[in-house]
Amino acid sequence: MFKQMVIILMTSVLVNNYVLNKFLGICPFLGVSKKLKQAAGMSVAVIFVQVMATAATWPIYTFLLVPNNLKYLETIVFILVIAALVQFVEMALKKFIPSLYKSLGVYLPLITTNCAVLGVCLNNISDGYGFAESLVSALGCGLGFMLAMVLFAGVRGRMESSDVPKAFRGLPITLIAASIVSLSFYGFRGIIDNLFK
Amino acid sequence: MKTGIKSIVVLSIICLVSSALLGGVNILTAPVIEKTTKERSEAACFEVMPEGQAFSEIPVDSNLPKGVSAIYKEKNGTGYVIKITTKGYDSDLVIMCGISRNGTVTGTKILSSNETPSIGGQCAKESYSSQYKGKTEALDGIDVISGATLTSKGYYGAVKTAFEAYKILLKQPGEGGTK
Amino acid sequence: MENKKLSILLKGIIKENPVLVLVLGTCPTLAVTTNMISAFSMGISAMIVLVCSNMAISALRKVIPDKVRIPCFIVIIAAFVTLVQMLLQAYLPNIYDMLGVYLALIVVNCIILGRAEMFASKNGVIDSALDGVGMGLGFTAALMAMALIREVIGNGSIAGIAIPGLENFKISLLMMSPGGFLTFGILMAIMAKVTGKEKKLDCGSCPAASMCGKTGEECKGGAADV
Amino acid sequence: MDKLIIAIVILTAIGLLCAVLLVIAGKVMAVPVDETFEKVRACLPGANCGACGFAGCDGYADALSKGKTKDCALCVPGASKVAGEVAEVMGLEAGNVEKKVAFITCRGTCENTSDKFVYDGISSCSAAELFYAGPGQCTFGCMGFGDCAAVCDQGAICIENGMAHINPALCIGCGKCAKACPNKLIDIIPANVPVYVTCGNREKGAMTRKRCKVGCIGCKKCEKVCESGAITVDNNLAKIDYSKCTGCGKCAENCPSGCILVRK
Repeated sequence: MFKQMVIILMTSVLVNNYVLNKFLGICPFLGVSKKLKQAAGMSVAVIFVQVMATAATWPIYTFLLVPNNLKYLETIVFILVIAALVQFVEMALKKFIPSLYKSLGVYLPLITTNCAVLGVCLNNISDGYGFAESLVSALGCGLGFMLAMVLFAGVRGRMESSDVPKAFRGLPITLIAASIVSLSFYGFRGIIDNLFK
Repeated sequence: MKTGIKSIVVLSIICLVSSALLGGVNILTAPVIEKTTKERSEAACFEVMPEGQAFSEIPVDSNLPKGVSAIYKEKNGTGYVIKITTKGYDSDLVIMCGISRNGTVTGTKILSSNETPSIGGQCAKESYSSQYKGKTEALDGIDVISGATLTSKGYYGAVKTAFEAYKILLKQPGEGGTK
Repeated sequence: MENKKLSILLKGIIKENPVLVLVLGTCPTLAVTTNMISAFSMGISAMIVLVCSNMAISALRKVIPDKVRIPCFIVIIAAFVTLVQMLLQAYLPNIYDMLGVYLALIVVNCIILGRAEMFASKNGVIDSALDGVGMGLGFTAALMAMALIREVIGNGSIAGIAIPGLENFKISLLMMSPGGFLTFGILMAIMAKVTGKEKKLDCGSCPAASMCGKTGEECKGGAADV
Repeated sequence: MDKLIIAIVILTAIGLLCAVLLVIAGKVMAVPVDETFEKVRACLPGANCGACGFAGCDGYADALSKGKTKDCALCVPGASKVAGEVAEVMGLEAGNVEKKVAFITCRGTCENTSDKFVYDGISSCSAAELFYAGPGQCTFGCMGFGDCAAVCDQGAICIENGMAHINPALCIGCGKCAKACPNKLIDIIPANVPVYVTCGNREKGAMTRKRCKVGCIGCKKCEKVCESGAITVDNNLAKIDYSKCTGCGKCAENCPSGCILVRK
């Protein structure tokens, strides 16, 4: 059972990285990865919300929607819960831990429109994971997001001091750098299968 | 306090209206969706087991291997069509595999897989899946496409699980058992 | 009055193209553009949802209190997305399969919520509808452009029909995820070149910027070009 | 028919629950928020796309209302319309007190100078400085590893084209960058000064000419031509005494290497 968990965690961080392979959560990935501090803060907030969202949406789905076969309501219920959750967490942070809110909470409104959060909840359902497994997969996806964000903040930092053709300055060169980083992630494919053979 | 109540009322009304709208549309479209999904799986079954006449879906119970997602029993007992979802190279690979009464593969077909088209896609080509036809459970002599090892291994593994499920199905009381 | 309406419509397509200029809605742009049909269907379904939700939101904009603004917007958008999802699943099942999870992700597509907050919550119903159509067309155009490049070069086919000559010239990288970033980056660069908006030597990159009084406007022949 | 009712009941129940939760949370956790933040946040589009470099519109509005940044034109989707509104709400357009601004006395971009070796060590100016005074041909010049940018919390300095550039609109003249620069290239000078020297090289003219196209070669032409004696050349480098400078711009005209610039 534990091995299964580790496989899920590793695949969602390295092999099926939500940002670089499944293209979920690209808007914040491009927007907020300019500085390392912002990128790390954003990723911690994303991990936090993803795990909370999965913990909230999975039971609603299995105990509320499936018995009355309301599977089609899944999207609307999930996103409603996520939006309310994010707003609630933001208020709670602002009230009880203002210091954490200063560094972390500011990213929370950005997360409601983040495809990765809803993507994780929907994929957990379609993959048919149990509760523990979907929590682990949400954590894995968040860590994958953090890995991609922090890695990419470094890449962008180095790109600042390089001489880039005029038309490519700004976002285009960032995207091309992202494609190379995403290509490098293909290297991890073989690891998972052979590691757990 | 007034805006507080107002926000509760507004959000609930919006939820109410949208759920009514969705519920209504669902009632209209549910039968259509039923019909199309049934037709599509039926077509897939025929493709995999050409000589079958009609198929009925039987529930997937727990003792079957994990990858099995659906089973269709051919009416007059010429065999089973088993739908397997496995972890392919990129994401899950859905394969239909028909196994006839005497335990040989009548045909296999990839239902959906967003594999890398040029490498993984070759498994979907007729040349690859046809080599499985007529093979018994031992699946000897199946070559793995060079370069697409992960996908063809996935394919191979899927057919293997289909056979395991097939054996368990045969042991079930309702079954006449193979000759 | 007439050209104002037209300008809202045209603005969305080129000047403020949601994907290439405002850089919103990048998730489906990279994910679904591996073939023309799915790109087109994603563009059109996103446009339908965008137009309907823009109209609904701008109709209700005075009623929705600020405390629950985002949840209300999102429920309206999600309702329309589920509607489109059900209709597609019932009547066009193979397109539904092709779009997969990305159809459901139109709900969190930054364009729709972005336009809802940016435009619909501040303007009238007709303007919002026009803006929705404009943005939708711009989005579909960008998706089709991406899909054209990726499919022709990556898979040697257009909308699934193989082009005879390209059989063995396929660069399958473009069909994989790195190709998405690459094509999007190159398209952005071309777009920047065409609209002349590429990061000219604006004040940020001019070494003497700290002294030159003309910050913000274009510096023609300033210290940087000397 | 009952399926429809169940659907309605469930979704409305969840909606109700969320709304009640949010309203109560709003009441219980009310935190006083200053109203300039609200006003500025109202003009921002709310797309939360992060293009302004801050984390969403709230982050930008917060930075603006707290005076962390003065630049009203950072909102890309909002474009000029929003910039105008924000400036008017923040009342920024009004002229402010004589502003001090940081200025980099170097123009060693990739076009004007080049590196003498490829440096792949720790990417920070102070580290590169220890290794043969940095990779640049001109050892007095800007290495572009961004020590100043890292320390500037206004985000006014960006590293482009191999060199640091300071955006005066953002710079509040705090001087942190001047301390961070190992080559001491950054001076803090009054913002409206008309003439300035963009070089820090104190080597002999011939050496400077070899290292950089726009370096000061210490030819003293500017010193001869300046009536008010504001500009003096010591150690092969022109220096301007801003108290005496009348801004006539004669020195810039006859500077052979064009390293003295006049703001029009």
